[in-house]
Amino acid sequence: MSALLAFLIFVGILAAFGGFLIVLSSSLGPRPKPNPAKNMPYESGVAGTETNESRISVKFYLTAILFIIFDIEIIFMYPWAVSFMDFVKSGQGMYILGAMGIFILLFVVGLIWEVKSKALDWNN
Amino acid sequence: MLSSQDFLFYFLGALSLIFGLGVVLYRNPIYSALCLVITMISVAGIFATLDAWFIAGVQLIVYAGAVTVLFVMVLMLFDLKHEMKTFSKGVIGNGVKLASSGVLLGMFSTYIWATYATEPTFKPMAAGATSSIKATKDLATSLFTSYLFAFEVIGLLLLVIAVGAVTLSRITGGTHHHAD
Amino acid sequence: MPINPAAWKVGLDHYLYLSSLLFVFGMLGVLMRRNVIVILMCIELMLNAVNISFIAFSRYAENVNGQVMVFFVMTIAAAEAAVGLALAVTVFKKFREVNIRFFEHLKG
Amino acid sequence: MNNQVLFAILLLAPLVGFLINGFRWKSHNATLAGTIATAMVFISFLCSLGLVSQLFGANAVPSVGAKFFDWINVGGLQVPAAFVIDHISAIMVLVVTGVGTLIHLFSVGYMSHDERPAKYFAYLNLFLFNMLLLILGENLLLMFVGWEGVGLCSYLLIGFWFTDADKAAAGMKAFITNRIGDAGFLLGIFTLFFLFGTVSFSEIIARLPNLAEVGWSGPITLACLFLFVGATGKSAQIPLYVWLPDAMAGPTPVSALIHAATMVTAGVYMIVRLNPLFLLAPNALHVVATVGCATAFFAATIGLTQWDIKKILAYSTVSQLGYMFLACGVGAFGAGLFHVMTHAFFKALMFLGSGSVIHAMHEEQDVRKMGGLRKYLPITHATFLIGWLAIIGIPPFAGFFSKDEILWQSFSSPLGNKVLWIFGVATAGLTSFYMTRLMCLTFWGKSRVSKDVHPHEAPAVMWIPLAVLAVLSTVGGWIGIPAVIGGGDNWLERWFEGVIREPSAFGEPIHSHTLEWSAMGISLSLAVIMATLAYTFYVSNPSLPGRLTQKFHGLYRLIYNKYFVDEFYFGSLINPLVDASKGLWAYVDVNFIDRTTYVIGDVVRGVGSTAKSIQNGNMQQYAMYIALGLAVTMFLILR
Amino acid sequence: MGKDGLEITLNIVKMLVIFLVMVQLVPVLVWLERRVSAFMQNRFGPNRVGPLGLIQLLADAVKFLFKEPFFPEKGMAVMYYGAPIMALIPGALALAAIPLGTPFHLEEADWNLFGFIPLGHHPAYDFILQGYDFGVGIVIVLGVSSLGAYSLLMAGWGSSNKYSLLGALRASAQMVSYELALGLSLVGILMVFNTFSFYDIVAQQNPANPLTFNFLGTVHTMPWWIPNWGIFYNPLGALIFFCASFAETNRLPFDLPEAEGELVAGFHTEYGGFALLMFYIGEYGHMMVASALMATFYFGGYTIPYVSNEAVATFVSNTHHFLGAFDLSIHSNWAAFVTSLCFFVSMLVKILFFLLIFIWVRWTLPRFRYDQLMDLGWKTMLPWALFNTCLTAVWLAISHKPV
Repeated sequence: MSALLAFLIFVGILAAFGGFLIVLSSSLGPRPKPNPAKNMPYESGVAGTETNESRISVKFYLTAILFIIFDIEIIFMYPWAVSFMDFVKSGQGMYILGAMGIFILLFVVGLIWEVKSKALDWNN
Repeated sequence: MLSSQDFLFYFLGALSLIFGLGVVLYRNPIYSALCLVITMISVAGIFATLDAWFIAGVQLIVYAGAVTVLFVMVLMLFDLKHEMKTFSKGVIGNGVKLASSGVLLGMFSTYIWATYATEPTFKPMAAGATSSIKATKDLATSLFTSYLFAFEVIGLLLLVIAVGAVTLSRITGGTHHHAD
Repeated sequence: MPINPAAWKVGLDHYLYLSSLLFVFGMLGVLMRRNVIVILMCIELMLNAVNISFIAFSRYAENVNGQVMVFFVMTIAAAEAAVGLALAVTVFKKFREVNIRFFEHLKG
Repeated sequence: MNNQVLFAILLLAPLVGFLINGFRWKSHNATLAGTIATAMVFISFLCSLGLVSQLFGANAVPSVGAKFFDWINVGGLQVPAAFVIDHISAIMVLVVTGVGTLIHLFSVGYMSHDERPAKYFAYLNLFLFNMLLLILGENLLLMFVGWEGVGLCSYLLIGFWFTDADKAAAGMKAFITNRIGDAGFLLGIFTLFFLFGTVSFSEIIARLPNLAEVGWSGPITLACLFLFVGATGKSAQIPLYVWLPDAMAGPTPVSALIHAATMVTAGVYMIVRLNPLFLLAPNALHVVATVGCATAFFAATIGLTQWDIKKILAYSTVSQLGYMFLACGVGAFGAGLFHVMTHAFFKALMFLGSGSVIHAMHEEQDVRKMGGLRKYLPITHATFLIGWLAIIGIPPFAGFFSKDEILWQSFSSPLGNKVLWIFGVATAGLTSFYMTRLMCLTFWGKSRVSKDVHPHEAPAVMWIPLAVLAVLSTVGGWIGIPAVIGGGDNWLERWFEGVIREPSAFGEPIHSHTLEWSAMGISLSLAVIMATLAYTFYVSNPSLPGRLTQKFHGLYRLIYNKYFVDEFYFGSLINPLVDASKGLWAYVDVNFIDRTTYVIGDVVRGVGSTAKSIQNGNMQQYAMYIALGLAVTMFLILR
Repeated sequence: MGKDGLEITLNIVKMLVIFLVMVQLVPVLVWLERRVSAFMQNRFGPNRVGPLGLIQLLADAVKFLFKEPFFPEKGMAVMYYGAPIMALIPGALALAAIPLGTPFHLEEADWNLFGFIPLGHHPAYDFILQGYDFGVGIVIVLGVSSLGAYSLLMAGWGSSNKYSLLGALRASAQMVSYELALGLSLVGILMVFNTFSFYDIVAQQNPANPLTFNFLGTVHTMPWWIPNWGIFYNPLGALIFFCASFAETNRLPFDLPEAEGELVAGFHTEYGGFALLMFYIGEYGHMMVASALMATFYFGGYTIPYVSNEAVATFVSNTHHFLGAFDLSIHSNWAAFVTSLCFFVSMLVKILFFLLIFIWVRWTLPRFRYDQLMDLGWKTMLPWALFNTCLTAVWLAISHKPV
């Protein structure tokens, strides 16, 4: 019996339960009585002026891009971390330290560059 | 009666194929992105059926958790619901594309059929090797010894990408605008 | 695929079939979709397909190199997605649409 | 510390200095840059001391060497990156690093007000690195690398103030002239490799035949002549000496280091290093001797008439180099190298002194605007005086011994003859004349300094090197005291035993103490006479030179314009070349070559325009091509 | 009843239990939160309905259930309705991957409740107090919890509302930003325990062996009253992990996505009724996951401080004649079950403690401005986490002699 199957079973249960709750809540409640004011997107009562060209700061996706890059660098550190002590015990501590040292150095350089290049500043 | 392993493979494979097709076919890119998420997760499950648990987790973190989030965010930032033409036009061109893909698929499958169909199935993993830390430590060992150079180069590449992406996002417009 | 139950026992070939199918799906998307971002997604799809075969082979040959390769492929894929999306956003800022045909204007 | 490490430090220290200063080349901090550079050179000086010390003492070794790696290994050509210090290169490496250290120190003061001191010191260190390659390289190719490198550095440093068009042009001139010589050197290397199948000095010398060649067409003679062409280029001999006087456009310490002490002696060093080879080619040696002697004499005559203090020193350098080649030509390689060393001392001293003078005179180089500087620059004057005594060959100063050795050898050696000796002595006289003239015009007599210039003594960082060099040019000659004076035999000859062969194959040298004494006396007395003459000319009654120049107007014009050699080169070689190439361009190029290229271009363009339609920027089509290609490839594979 | 069948049934039951526990914990937490906030603000809070207002929650739930269903026009149904479901999944999945007690062994036997109600035959089976045991549980937990951003994005996009979209984007950007610090702060503790398995981590924090520091081969043992907890090995990492987990759960002071002043209610502006409650369930689920991880990594997991696991087991088995009253005729199973129950209780206490801290902090600290938030995440916590990693690595490298 693999844990994966249990995992999938749980996913199924959750999805089913969530759907059931949604259906339940939407069926138990009174019939919806829509009116324009209610259907209007809630924008503090002001009529919504939706345009296709939504002007949202590019910062968001920039943050996501940087997140991806640094996330991968961190992921690379995980196997290093769990096998670190083995290397140390086999006398290769300095080797593994240097191997990751260069990597972390590049990481730090990237981080410093991002900070210097104001890519992470939101207050403007 | 399928064993649980086989059942998992068929289930996840079917899931990944269905939603992979969804990625290709949905007109609305947002739905394509969501299909991509499910494909990624099921591919992670397939990795898990192959006892590559760590890689499965990395697949979850990197692909499902990071890359596709980026896709979805970009799609939401730039409201792309108004996509004129989903597919490239041109009967001949599309015909050729479909044909070449079909030929390629046929060749793949014939090759696999001719080469691996008669192969024995996987040997069972050694006791404890499955879903244990050992596999990850082997991965780490070979990653930091025999693939050390590639690892450092990857670090350099990531640095370059980090710089390049930010620089790209600074560009505003092009030089020659063709409003068509 | 034959119907005799032996063939339903999952082996290496099944994973390879799956991988090639997924790969071709992704390729179709790359070939036929117009939206650059969707094309990038399809590229990710193809890379995943390749990853499946990598892992399958590494499980079959019982050495870990395939997994290391997959590790690298994931990294490259993520980097490619980052840069590709940055490009797509740049093009979008310019043309208000990310149709691949607009990239023709990028030719010298 | 084993020799390999010492060699590595010795070679790499200047390179490190070059890198450090090169990466911060924009810096204006002369003190810091100079300190770094000087320290680096001093480190390599210490290393060379440590290495040379192994050649002395009870358990002395004939040579210390180190092989680092195989540099080139193609077919029959094995070139290891190996370096060696033997009795020849020991002297050179000590001179180069020692004098180099002093000159670096001097530069700290001299370049203190410059725009780009860090760049300057970076170049200087790079030069030293290349010079060390040249000296220590165990084979001709390493020597050639250093040879080219020092040429490059001299080009860079001559044109250091490249904003001035003349100085940039001077750099160009030096570089191009050197190129001609380098071509000859390279041909010589090829010939030697063709002859002996190796480029290593030791192996070449080991494989030499026993009998000397007769006639002019022998391969060794050819090789020696080629090498000598290279030497003329690098060491400013007739006919390629024209670049050296112009090279004075560079900063004065550069002139001292490169164009007096070290680089220009590379040719002599090369010939001395290959002395067994040259001894097999007597005709080539005759050429060397003649050219050297002629250069010495002509340069001395030109030196008589120059007014630019650095130009005078430059011509004296050329003439002294002529002496060295004369020595080599008569087979007295030891004497040549001896003179290289002493000349490095006193000429560096005089150049640095002139630098201090120019520094004091606010970049004024014309001796007519100087005079009477003795009371303003006492230290400079004192040291310059020692240099003067040394160069005109007054015992017991360094110049006397080496010059006298050369003259005597040119008289006594079987390869020498009376004509060479006479010209040598005459050159000695001329040397003492124009040097005395320089002294008088610069330091003695009454001051012709313009009122708005207030000369001041140089700072300590500048006069300390002067003092050290003065001491050296006093005592430097004592290692080679000839037997007739010192009683005992010549220490230097013993030092060179084994590495430098005697021209005994061509007859017995003349052994006669009376003759040696008398030759010595003649040259010495001539020097004194000319010195007094020059003093009377330029101090006692200064109107005399004017009248003399009126009298011998034509000769004076001829000499003053350096025998119109530059003009001759321009008229005979350069302009015809330019005209010919212009003609080629006008007719052949336009009419034939261009036509054909146009036709080819049209064809290519037509093809491209037809094939352009495929490449229409539609990436999905490209992807489709890729897919098709993949399918076809797989079909071909799986078929 | 075959082995697979039994396992699948057991798993389904177990999952249902875990999920229901999670869902049922939410109202308690809500009540707790309201009471605590009331206490801190010197109010009463809900105290009418039932004793101490405990029934208030059921009333709320019922009220939520009977709300009028609302669907915004121009909204996208799939995402609008998928978002709440998606909000449930990651938290629950991650929570189910964390062990809440030692596994206990069921021998092959006939089950009969109270000795006479037969429950049929069952084979031997190892029962784990946990949904599923991955060897690399930590990685899976991180991966699963990184899926949390989708529910926000789906909600923000599904209800085509500027506030929702902006809130969703903010929330997801914030989540990913702090995921970096979170993941990096774990590297240190992973280096200390060098494993990905929760069981190994907890086993290494067993109170049986005291807190020791290894320096250049010589082992220094700390006094007995310092428990053998991960936080003492890696305090800086623990701190960063705690702050980052606050941001991960979008709680105050990091609840920018629902900053009432700026964007009405963030990504769930357009939601009402039980869907909204499901978002809350997801949020509390995240809180529970964070607390459980905190307890497991840094506070000894399900171990009981000062009492070694073996001591607990022996105590229980010594006192089983008290339990004999409820004799199930399978003493060893019973003892093992009770043992792991003790552990479960201690784990639950720890989790509740950290949840209380969550609530306490929420009502204590003011809210950040968004740029301050991002600066804190990228320019302060990420560098510190990196520093922590390097520090731990160097320390371990120099302090351990190769054996």
